[in-house]
Amino acid sequence: METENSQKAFRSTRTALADSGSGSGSVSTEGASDCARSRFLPSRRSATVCSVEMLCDGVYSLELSDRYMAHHAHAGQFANLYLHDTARILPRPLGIASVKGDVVRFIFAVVGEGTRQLSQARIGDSIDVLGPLGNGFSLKKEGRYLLVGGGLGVPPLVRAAQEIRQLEGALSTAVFGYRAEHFADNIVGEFSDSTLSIDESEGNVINLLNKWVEDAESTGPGVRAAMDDVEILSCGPHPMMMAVAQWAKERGLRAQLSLEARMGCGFGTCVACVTPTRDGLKKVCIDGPVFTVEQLGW
Amino acid sequence: METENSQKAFRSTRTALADSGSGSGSVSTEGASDCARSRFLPSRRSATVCSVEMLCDGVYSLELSDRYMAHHAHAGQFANLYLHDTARILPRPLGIASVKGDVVRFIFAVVGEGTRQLSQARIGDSIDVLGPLGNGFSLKKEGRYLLVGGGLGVPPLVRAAQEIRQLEGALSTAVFGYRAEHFADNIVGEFSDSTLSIDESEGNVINLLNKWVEDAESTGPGVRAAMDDVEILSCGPHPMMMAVAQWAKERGLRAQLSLEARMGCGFGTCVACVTPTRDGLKKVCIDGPVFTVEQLGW
Amino acid sequence: MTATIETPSVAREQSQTSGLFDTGVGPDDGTAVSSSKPVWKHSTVVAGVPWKNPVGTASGTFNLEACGRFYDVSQLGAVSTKGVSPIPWEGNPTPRTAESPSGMVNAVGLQNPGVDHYLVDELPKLKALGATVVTNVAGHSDDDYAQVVEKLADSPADMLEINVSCPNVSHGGLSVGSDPLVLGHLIERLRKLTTKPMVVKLTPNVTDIVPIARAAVDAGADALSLINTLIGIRIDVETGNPIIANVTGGVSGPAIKPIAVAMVWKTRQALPDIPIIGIGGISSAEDALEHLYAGANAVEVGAAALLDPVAPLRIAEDLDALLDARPELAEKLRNGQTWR
Amino acid sequence: MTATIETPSVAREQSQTSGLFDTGVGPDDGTAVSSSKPVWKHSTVVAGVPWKNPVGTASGTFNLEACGRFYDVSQLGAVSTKGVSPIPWEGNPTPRTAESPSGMVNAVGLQNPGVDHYLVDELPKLKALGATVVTNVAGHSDDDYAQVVEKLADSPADMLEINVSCPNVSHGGLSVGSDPLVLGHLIERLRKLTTKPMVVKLTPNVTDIVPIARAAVDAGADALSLINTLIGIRIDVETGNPIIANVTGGVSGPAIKPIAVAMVWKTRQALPDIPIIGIGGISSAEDALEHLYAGANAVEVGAAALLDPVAPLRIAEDLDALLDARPELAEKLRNGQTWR
Ligand SMILES: Cc1cc2nc3c(=O)[nH]c(=O)nc-3n(C[C@H](O)[C@H](O)[C@H](O)COP(=O)(O)OP(=O)(O)OC[C@H]3O[C@@H](n4cnc5c(N)ncnc54)[C@H](O)[C@@H]3O)c2cc1C
Ligand SMILES: Cc1cc2nc3c(=O)[nH]c(=O)nc-3n(C[C@H](O)[C@H](O)[C@H](O)COP(=O)(O)OP(=O)(O)OC[C@H]3O[C@@H](n4cnc5c(N)ncnc54)[C@H](O)[C@@H]3O)c2cc1C
Ligand SMILES: Cc1cc2nc3c(=O)[nH]c(=O)nc-3n(C[C@H](O)[C@H](O)[C@H](O)COP(=O)(O)O)c2cc1C
Ligand SMILES: Cc1cc2nc3c(=O)[nH]c(=O)nc-3n(C[C@H](O)[C@H](O)[C@H](O)COP(=O)(O)O)c2cc1C
Ligand code: FES
Ligand code: FES
Repeated sequence: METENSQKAFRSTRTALADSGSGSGSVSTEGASDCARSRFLPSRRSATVCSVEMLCDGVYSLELSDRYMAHHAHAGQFANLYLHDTARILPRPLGIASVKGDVVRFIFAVVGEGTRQLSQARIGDSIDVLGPLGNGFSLKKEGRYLLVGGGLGVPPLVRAAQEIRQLEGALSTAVFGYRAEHFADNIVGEFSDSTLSIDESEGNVINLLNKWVEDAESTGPGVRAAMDDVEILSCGPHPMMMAVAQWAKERGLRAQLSLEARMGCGFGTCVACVTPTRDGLKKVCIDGPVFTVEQLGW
Repeated sequence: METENSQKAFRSTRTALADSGSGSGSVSTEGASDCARSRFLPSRRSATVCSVEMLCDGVYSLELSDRYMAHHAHAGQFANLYLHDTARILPRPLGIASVKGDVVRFIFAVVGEGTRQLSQARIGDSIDVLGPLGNGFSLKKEGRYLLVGGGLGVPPLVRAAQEIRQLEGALSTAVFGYRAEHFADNIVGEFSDSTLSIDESEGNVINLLNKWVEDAESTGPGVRAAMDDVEILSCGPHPMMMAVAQWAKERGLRAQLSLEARMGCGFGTCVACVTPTRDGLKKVCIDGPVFTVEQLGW
Repeated sequence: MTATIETPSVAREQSQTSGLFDTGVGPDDGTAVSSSKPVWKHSTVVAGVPWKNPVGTASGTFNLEACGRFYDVSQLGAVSTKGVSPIPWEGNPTPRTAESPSGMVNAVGLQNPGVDHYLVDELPKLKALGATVVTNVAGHSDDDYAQVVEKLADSPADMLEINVSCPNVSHGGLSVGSDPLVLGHLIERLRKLTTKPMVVKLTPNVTDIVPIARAAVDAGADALSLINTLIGIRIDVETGNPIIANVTGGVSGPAIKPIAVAMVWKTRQALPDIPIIGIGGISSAEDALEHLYAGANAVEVGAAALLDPVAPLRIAEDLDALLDARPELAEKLRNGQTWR
Repeated sequence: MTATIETPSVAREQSQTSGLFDTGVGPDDGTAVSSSKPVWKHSTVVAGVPWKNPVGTASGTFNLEACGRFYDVSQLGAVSTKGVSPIPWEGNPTPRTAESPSGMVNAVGLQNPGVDHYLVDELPKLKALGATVVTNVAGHSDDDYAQVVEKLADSPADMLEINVSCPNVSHGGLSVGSDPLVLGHLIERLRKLTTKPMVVKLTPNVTDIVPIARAAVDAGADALSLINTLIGIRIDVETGNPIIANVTGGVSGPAIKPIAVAMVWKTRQALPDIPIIGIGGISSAEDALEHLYAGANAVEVGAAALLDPVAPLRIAEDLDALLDARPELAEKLRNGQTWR
């Protein structure tokens, strides 16, 4: 009987973690530990679904078990998720929202057929992943971070809060703007030192930021010195980030912004995801997604 | 946010059974019972998986709940099953193996990626179906049927045994040839009056048929009269059916053969599945899959 | 525009007599879909011919006997019937079809019972049902096309669709649709034989579709339909041989959608006024919208109608709803204009 | 044929310095894949150049800095690098990519840092790793191509691959690859500038690929690679506008496989002796076999390498195993012959 299985497009192969050292073909491979000089990053592999939860209408939390990613994911990095529906070949890049043991959490909105399919995953299913990818936020040991997120830009900031919590002298304040339901306040609240949030019916994150400064100033002198320590990490819709960048510049604050772009690969090959910077076009997927306001020249 | 969901190819629509009378668009429809003169066959729809069982290495039984199909499926008819993987658009035609209440059973071998995906279905999953399709076996109230099946040709003969069991004066003898494991003997044994089977290490169905005649003749006179009543229903690999047709002709027995063909639609539109007959090219999917030896001119 | 309501009695009868045995399959248990008094909010008009809605079936993927059992085919914008030739054609050897990623490859070879049979059988039945009929015309030579068009001139067909993608003996085995001069010559000849709206169906297997489209229009085409299938081969890796007996076949289905939309777009840019029927990879109303936004006046559904017989009607229904939210596009289509 | 073993030290270094921040991603926990002493059983040879195995990467879907972090790129049959132009090109505006059924549409616009940068950066690094390098050449005019080829003539590149699918000013904005005369003229000119094996990469957007292929061969091409992408458009049905800023893009991925295989087949039928690199829709070893059975000497993997960086190596490994069971095909490939 004839085989038309030539269509098994993009099956996930040698999972670096699951079976490192065993190639599917004839290339003889050795245990990774034997040969430190020839080790490589794990490529596309399948990860197991640990939980799927609807946070609010159309917004989901998805936990995947992937040891490598869990142990290497920095705040601001993302992962490619791939669909079982092999007609939809492109990756769905999602920010890494938090890490617990070997498990990585994503938070995403259903905006199209791909995210709809991801939202239908069930515990025990496998989902192909690649990552962690990209350059995340740069965090210093000390300082005060304002995590300014809008809508589905909040996931990488949740991870930032989680990492900052582990730093000795650093503090984080989540400043989140939602369309409607405040779906991530609880989640970030586990890690952030304080959380401010707002939705469209009430105002926007700039209102919150202004309020935060007012409150800080009203606590008395020393604020100017404290402000020197403040750094903004932001992710959200383009217009929001433009406003945040402006706000930061007016106050002389450092700001790192995480951008979105339509991606073909997510790891620096296809040159689909470029954004203009002061050093010319840069790839959002590998040079970013996090850039400083200075780099972007915003 | 832009929608690329224009790719939701082949979603199953108005399930005739599930929501007859409610169009997804603007066409106002009425309850089917209101308007007898404008009723149509149910089109592609989704059915629920009731069980998946491995019968032997690479051979599976799959039960789907579909009221319409269960109530209309005749022996020799088949159904189109469609895959969730929208890159694989063509139907996988499978013979209807048995019916119980609202549930239809299929028995299939994993021969390629499509059947592999079907074998991975889990209880509660939905699978798109269309059918029953085609012209099945023609059964008379009385008579003795030899159900001669080879390999994955046995499923429609199981259904034939089931239907014959319901006829007053008819008897069925299953004569099955397998490659190795006798995976359907139990299943057909529930319905057939007797079951003979053989595998490749032992011989073929022609051996069995010869033995059956010998045994019949050894039971004494009246055999010739009894042989007038005998009709063969057969489904299996092409060479086997050629041999069965020959065997039947030599003995002046009627024989109905169920053919296979590569299909584009399965319901008579695309003209992909034709087979030569004495009346010219006929469509296997709608004029068949069952043809008499005379029609085929074999 | 209100659609006419027709009892699909012809289709009914057919479904009961089509096979060799009584299949036992019939709409006799009150479970099948019923539709009556459908009201289409958004119609279109193609080369002066009103379509109830902008969705038709593509040639070769519609057959009254088969599809009429599943839905009221008169509810479609139009039905384009299987290509008819002057005499019955046997088509190609089997296998005639293979799967390809998000597509299928077919080489049916235009098997059809010929124009005379069509004129006494499928066409009158379709007209009795109230369907808007686009009669697809096939030929292996210029004379073939001329003979068929002549016979159809006085028929009740609403439009003719000249399929110029078949390999053609008058043109040394290449398709007439790949050479502007040869095509212009053929269409000029056919133009003299009929006053019916004549759609020329173009092949995508060309370097530049614009000169071909222009040649057809200059020679008298009233509208263009595009695209036909792309040439493809699937190989069985166990044997090393092509799966399809004819070796090459035509690729259709979702896979070809971006290619089809690009051809509609380019043709529309070059020829702002010619009515265009967009074809290629349409299996949802959103797919249809892509063609319409690229500049088509209407669409035809091909492979998708093989994978779900009611797909064209479902797409028409869904599109009717989507056009509610797109009044500007709907208005243009209604008036025979296009988005671009 | 035994592959050389190289420490991917260059790629290693790059992965640690490629970004603006330290990503914390590194092969530092002993979990990543290791490969040493791979032995390829089935090699091939293309225009006299030995390939360790019949699988390479397709141009534009391989980048050392990105891919070298994931696997030992020297293990591939060859790597075809991103098209290089005489001076750096900025490429098209974004978005540059969209999904289509079983495919993707891209309009990167050949953004690249130019041939001079390539000569001091990517090429020496690849050669240091031991990779077999096919240098893909882009141009907007005949002079562009000539300049690049001249600069590459003395480079360590193993083969040149002339991409004649780009819109070309010397040819009024159409691609040089669509006109046999214009193409022949260009290739003749380039032939005089280099003795390196020269592969001409053909576009599928033509009526008949055979006269184009023949023109390239007659003008001195040592091999052909086919196909490049098909022209396509995706439209955003919310706005009615194209998703890709450039409007049209190139369709690649599984969707185009049957079309690509048909072009390889036809070219092989017409030109029995020219080495052919089959490209288009390859994402498994079985897909590669389709191209090889159609008459290709080797293949290049494109879109699939964007969806899994190690896909080309995985396909090479799987193919090596599949060729065990196909000694006749393996033997032909090893000797520079083909199945058809
Ligand atoms: C670095 C990065 C991190 C992201 N993190 C998150 C996150 O944490 N949570 C979240 O909800 N969303 C996130 N997004 C957006 C998310 O990738 C898209 O919403 C998702 O890809 C949409 O897929 P779809 O199939 O549902 O939509 P469709 O529109 O059907 O997708 C079609 C194609 O367009 C691409 N696409 C569509 N929208 C976007 C978009 N906004 N950005 C990039 N590509 C897009 C898809 O990846 C796919 O290739 C992130 C995007 C990037 C680039
Ligand atoms: C009327 C009819 C009844 C059938 N009943 C049964 C049954 O009861 N049990 C069973 O195991 N098999 C049956 N078959 C065969 C079954 O349809 C194929 O095994 C199945 O389609 C293979 O799908 P795949 O994706 O695994 O294989 P692939 O080879 O990957 O399929 C690729 C394409 O080829 C088609 N195809 C492949 N093999 C066949 C074949 N033998 N016949 C028709 N199309 C094929 C597929 O439908 C698909 O379109 C029947 C076929 C027909 C025509
Ligand atoms: C099985 C089959 C038969 C076809 N027969 C014809 C035909 O007779 N005449 C014609 O003009 N086009 C024919 N076509 C082409 C379709 O009408 C249509 O142009 C093409 O399939 C692209 O549309 P799709 O992607 O929606 O299938 C046929 C297509 C298929 C799949
Ligand atoms: C993002 C991208 C960039 C490409 N860039 C080039 C290029 O620079 N030069 C070239 O000759 N082909 C280029 N191609 C075409 C591929 O090399 C290949 O011919 C095509 O994608 C078909 O193969 P596939 O279906 O395996 O992707 C590019 C393709 C993609 C997807
Ligand atoms: S997405 Fe491919 S380079 Fe960034
Ligand atoms: S499979 Fe389409 S007519 Fe039979």
